[in-house]
Amino acid sequence: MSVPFAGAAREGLYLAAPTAAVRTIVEVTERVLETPSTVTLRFRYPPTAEPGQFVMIWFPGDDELPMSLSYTDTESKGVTVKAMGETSRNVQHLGVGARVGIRGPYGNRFDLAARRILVVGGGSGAAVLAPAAEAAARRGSRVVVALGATQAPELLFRARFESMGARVEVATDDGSDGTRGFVTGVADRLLREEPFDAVWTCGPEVMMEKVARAAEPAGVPVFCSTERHMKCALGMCDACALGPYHVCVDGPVFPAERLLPLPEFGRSHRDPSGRRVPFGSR
Amino acid sequence: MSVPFAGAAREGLYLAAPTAAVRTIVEVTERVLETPSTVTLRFRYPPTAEPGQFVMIWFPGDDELPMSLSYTDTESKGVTVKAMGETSRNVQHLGVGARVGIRGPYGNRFDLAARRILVVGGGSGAAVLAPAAEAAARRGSRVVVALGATQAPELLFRARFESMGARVEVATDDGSDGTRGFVTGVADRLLREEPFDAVWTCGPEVMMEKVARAAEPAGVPVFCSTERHMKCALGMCDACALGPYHVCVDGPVFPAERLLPLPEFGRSHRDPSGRRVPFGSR
Amino acid sequence: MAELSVRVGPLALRNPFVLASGIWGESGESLAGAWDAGAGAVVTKSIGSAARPGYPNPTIESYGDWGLLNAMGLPNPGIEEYPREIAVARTRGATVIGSIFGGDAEEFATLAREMAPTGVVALELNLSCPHAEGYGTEVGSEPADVEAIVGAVVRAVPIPVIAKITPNTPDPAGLAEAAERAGAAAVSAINTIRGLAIDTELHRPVLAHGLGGLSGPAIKPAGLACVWQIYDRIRIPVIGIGGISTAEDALEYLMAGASAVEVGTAVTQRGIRVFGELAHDLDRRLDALGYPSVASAVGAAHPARR
Amino acid sequence: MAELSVRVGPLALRNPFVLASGIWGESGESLAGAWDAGAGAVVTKSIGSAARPGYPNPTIESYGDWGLLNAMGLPNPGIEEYPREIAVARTRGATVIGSIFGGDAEEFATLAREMAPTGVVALELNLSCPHAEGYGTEVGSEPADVEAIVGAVVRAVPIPVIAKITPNTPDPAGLAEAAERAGAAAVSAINTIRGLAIDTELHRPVLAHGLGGLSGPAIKPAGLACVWQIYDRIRIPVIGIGGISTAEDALEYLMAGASAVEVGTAVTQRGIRVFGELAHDLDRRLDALGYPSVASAVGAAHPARR
Ligand SMILES: Cc1cc2nc3c(=O)[nH]c(=O)nc-3n(C[C@H](O)[C@H](O)[C@H](O)COP(=O)(O)OP(=O)(O)OC[C@H]3O[C@@H](n4cnc5c(N)ncnc54)[C@H](O)[C@@H]3O)c2cc1C
Ligand SMILES: Cc1cc2nc3c(=O)[nH]c(=O)nc-3n(C[C@H](O)[C@H](O)[C@H](O)COP(=O)(O)OP(=O)(O)OC[C@H]3O[C@@H](n4cnc5c(N)ncnc54)[C@H](O)[C@@H]3O)c2cc1C
Ligand SMILES: Cc1cc2nc3c(=O)[nH]c(=O)nc-3n(C[C@H](O)[C@H](O)[C@H](O)COP(=O)(O)O)c2cc1C
Ligand SMILES: Cc1cc2nc3c(=O)[nH]c(=O)nc-3n(C[C@H](O)[C@H](O)[C@H](O)COP(=O)(O)O)c2cc1C
Ligand code: FES
Ligand code: FES
Repeated sequence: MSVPFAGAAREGLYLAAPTAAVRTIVEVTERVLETPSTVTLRFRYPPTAEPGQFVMIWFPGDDELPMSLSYTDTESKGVTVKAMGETSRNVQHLGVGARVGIRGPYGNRFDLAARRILVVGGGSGAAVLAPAAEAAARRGSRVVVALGATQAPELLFRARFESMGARVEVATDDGSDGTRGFVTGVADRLLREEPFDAVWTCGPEVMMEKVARAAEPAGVPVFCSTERHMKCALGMCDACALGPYHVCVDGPVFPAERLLPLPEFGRSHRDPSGRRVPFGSR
Repeated sequence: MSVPFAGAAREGLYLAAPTAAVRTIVEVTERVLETPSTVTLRFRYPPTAEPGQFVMIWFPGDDELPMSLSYTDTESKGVTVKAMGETSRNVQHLGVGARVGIRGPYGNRFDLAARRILVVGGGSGAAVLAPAAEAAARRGSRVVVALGATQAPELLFRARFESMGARVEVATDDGSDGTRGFVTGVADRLLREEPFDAVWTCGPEVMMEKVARAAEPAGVPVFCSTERHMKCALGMCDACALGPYHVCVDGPVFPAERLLPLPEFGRSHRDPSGRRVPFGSR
Repeated sequence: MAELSVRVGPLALRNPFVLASGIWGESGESLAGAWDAGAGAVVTKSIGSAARPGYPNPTIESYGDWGLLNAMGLPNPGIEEYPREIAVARTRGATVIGSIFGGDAEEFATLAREMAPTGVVALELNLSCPHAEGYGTEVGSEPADVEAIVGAVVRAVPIPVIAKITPNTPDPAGLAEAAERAGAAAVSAINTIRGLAIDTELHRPVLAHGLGGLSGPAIKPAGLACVWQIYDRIRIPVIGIGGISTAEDALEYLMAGASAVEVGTAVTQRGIRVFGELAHDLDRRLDALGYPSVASAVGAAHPARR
Repeated sequence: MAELSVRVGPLALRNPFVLASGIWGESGESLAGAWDAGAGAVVTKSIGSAARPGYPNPTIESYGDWGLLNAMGLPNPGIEEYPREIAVARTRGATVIGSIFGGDAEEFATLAREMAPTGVVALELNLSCPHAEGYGTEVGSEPADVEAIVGAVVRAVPIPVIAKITPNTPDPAGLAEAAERAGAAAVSAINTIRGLAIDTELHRPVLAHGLGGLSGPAIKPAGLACVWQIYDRIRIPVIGIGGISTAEDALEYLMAGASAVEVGTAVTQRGIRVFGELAHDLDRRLDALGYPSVASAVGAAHPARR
């Protein structure tokens, strides 16, 4: 037997890269405060990773959480963590030298073939979109970014998107920068202004659903980076079930056409016990 | 971890080739009656083997026994089994198509570097000496064989030795062919007649000890292929202990200078319970 | 073409490869997915009286290709919510076996009464999870407890009851005999083997719960030993579990005495398509060895059959 | 340079790596060889009242690099002959621990009385071989039996007694407590895990005896779990055994609560030099992690120590 416990993605969805299932302890080598509520931790982790993939990152004493890799292309990988619940708030205080456990990378990746890409990110969604956009831009694709946040200082990776030569349009809930309101409005406008071959989106599922529906008339394929509660990340425990899929191995990136038919997409997820919980009710 | 359970030979003795520890079931493809009491079974077993090495061969329903490979150089390996106790007697009746289990090859090999080799074989000892002599002859070494048996028809692999171009001198207990008496007498004479770089011997331990002592004055290094009761063949269970060595991984081939100082060489072995038993008392 | 369909006591399965409890078993869509992939039946996640989040992460530790340690902690949506998941799987045609866990005979019986009407073809009782305080091995290690629990469930519901036995015991066959005495239709074995992993760098157990259970190839020898011993001591059928990832593994279990097998960890190595592949490969292997059916290989390694 | 010498109750060992029973343990020269290779002490093969040939071959089945199944069947030269082997090892300076197996407390006590005067520093009682009818697990699975056997030996001989515990039990710590109550100086865990392998081609068990015991990396999680649980429940020291082939494995055991460890199957993977290498590697690893001694790492993963 030679296949490690790596999670085996389903045929017909994207290829997942082979993964390192065994946990490694790494030291945080760099810590960057990206926004008032978001910190990036960098660490040396040699396994190859593709933009879109995530790792299971263990904060000893706290939880182990799925986190997208916000830096994928060198041995110095990174995750960008937004303060949400207890663990992710504690993570904000981790310094250089802190030790965390990493396993992965897991899951599939964004397909970099599209030549004109609209990137729509809300909240910490930019964490996974940035390395993907960077890779696409490096291959010569045109990248346009619609970036949303509650307020101006929370706009994640704005400078990073700009420095890769992308056109960046922002939206804030409070209007402190760019359009006031949801980033979906900006995305709608951009879809009308320019032709795109693909839309990449990550953020609250309700937002992603809106983006997906908006792009339908134009016939532009939308790819959503989804989240579900994760435990094994090996396609086994069923915690991350999303319709017939397991986000950890079949995703996290799905073509919207696979998600839109699912009654739960944008509506409900599952709590750690496996109960179906409507979004926003937690 | 990548080292399989292969047995790990001790430094300072010969190199053992890497071994296949996992058992394979093979079919007997050919059966040759070599002498009235000895049969060769051939079977397809791809792992590389060197002359001198042995396999653990499982006769289902009967015992699993250590047997030298009498054919080592192609995928069609072979063992040559002399009728002794119950199992080896039953083996005489195995036909083509019979299934046996093989693990190995185990142990070390004869060093083929010597240019002039005296081969001294008694009884089934020729089984392991023949492929070694063959390999040496193929490399251009001069091979002289002293072959002993109880009586003429029991002279094992006589034709095989002759067809490799070796000078063959025989001895039989009853004088039915060659010198009457022990093969050690023939060996003594050959050692006086010709210069040799090495002596290879396999047969009853008392015989090998005699050969070793006879070669001492001439200063010719002697290599003995030894036998002890074997169970694991992995250098673990201690069944095959011979002084500080384990025949299964440190041997079966030892330079006589390592064996002669051991009080048990030529005198005692161990039964399956580990008791020390004098030779000839079983 | 060997006959792959099997009978496990009163149950008829289209093939002997059953999805093990705790793998793809929380959602109805996943159960249906395993069925569509070719499983002969699917066992649900073990369901308890109330929703349980399970233990915090880390809940798993992998040992490369030979084993996996987990301490999920019996997360499950609870018996009240879970029937809707079974309904989803049943709508899609799946043969579903319901797994339940409880702290005593009464709780098991109550759960059984709620689970039985959902259309599950049988109930598997989790008497063997090695890392859940008050459940699993803690209530399934003594023959008397097994007999009491199985008996209570058998009396409570009209459908077949399968007792899932722990390997963490000196005498698995004694537990199986207790289940048989109490009226179980079959016994399944094994659950995971109690295990622990320590991170030396951080000097703490890796799993948040500390103790966990080992599954995967490493436990196949233990599973085979349990099935072998149990087969000799009971007349009801045995379902073999533990480290099955190839048809050859499954055949070992069949020959050791299993009438069917459950497959868990292999799903993470080979994907859910493992079910279709196992059935295909077993078919060819049985043909090659001259067995006309799965059933004809059951127990074939026992002396009486040789 | 971390301090490698350890105390295990009354025993002082030059390092924590002890040769496990049944490996290189039949002949005095082999015991001496393991000592010369750097073992902290060597345990003899388990010795019984009379010479025993053990089971016929095949006695082992290998699973590549993660495990090994054996059913040697307790071959041994018998207590009458064996002292001469101990004498050979002692002449060469080895610290020898004598292992014995018996069918009841009386037989154990008799063997102990014969073994103690040979100069062994302690006796390890094999209460845990999983495949020998009438011995091992068959007499070591109930706390009352363990207490009776250990008690009888403790009363019979003046040297320290180590009880070797089985993993094939729901509650290894309960067995360890029984040993402690009876006066054991230490507990060692684990022996092999009951297992079986079947050859499907020949439809029969591979090992001549059928059932065997699994050792090697695959049982490390189980061994760690036992040591972890035992450490929390007794005050006498624990010796960790099972699947140790690297210093990192050993450190896991130390942190789980072992005061020393025994190494068996790794000898077939890495040769007898594994003892020297383990000591060297553990030294470096302790230095890197800032532990001044082996002793300071013992139990380090337990919550009270973190
Ligand atoms: C594939 C994937 C990629 C992710 N990438 C990022 C990222 O790059 N940056 C980022 O900040 N966050 C990311 N998340 C979310 C992150 O895993 C956590 O959900 C979030 O940090 C909150 O964790 P908490 O423990 O602080 O919150 P808690 O207070 O424990 O819970 C708040 C919510 O977080 C979610 N959550 C908690 N534990 C888990 C878990 N094991 N798996 C999934 N969700 C959980 C639940 O929905 C819960 O309701 C990602 C999630 C997934 C599934
Ligand atoms: C490295 C090695 C290579 C060998 N090569 C050959 C060979 O090429 N041809 C050949 O005919 N024989 C060979 N033998 C001897 C062979 O293994 C058997 O000893 C012999 O066939 C008798 O077996 P039996 O079961 O028929 O005898 P039994 O009646 O069982 O016993 C007769 C004697 O055979 C020996 N024996 C039995 N079982 C074993 C065992 N497991 N390991 C070692 N000795 C055992 C014992 O000394 C015993 O006293 C070799 C032995 C060794 C150790
Ligand atoms: C992640 C995971 C969760 C499990 N959950 C359950 C469970 O809820 N109930 C149960 O009876 N067994 C559970 N098991 C045990 C499996 O059903 C099975 O008995 C065990 O894993 C051995 O089979 P395998 O080696 O094929 O995985 C679980 C196993 C794993 C790996
Ligand atoms: C071939 C073999 C023989 C063994 N014989 C004995 C024995 O006689 N007495 C005993 O207490 N344990 C015996 N054991 C068990 C070992 O001492 C040890 O407990 C077990 O193998 C786990 O350790 P490991 O994984 O390092 O091998 C034996 C193990 C093997 C592999
Ligand atoms: S986290 Fe995806 S199946 Fe377990
Ligand atoms: S046969 Fe050589 S040590 Fe076991």
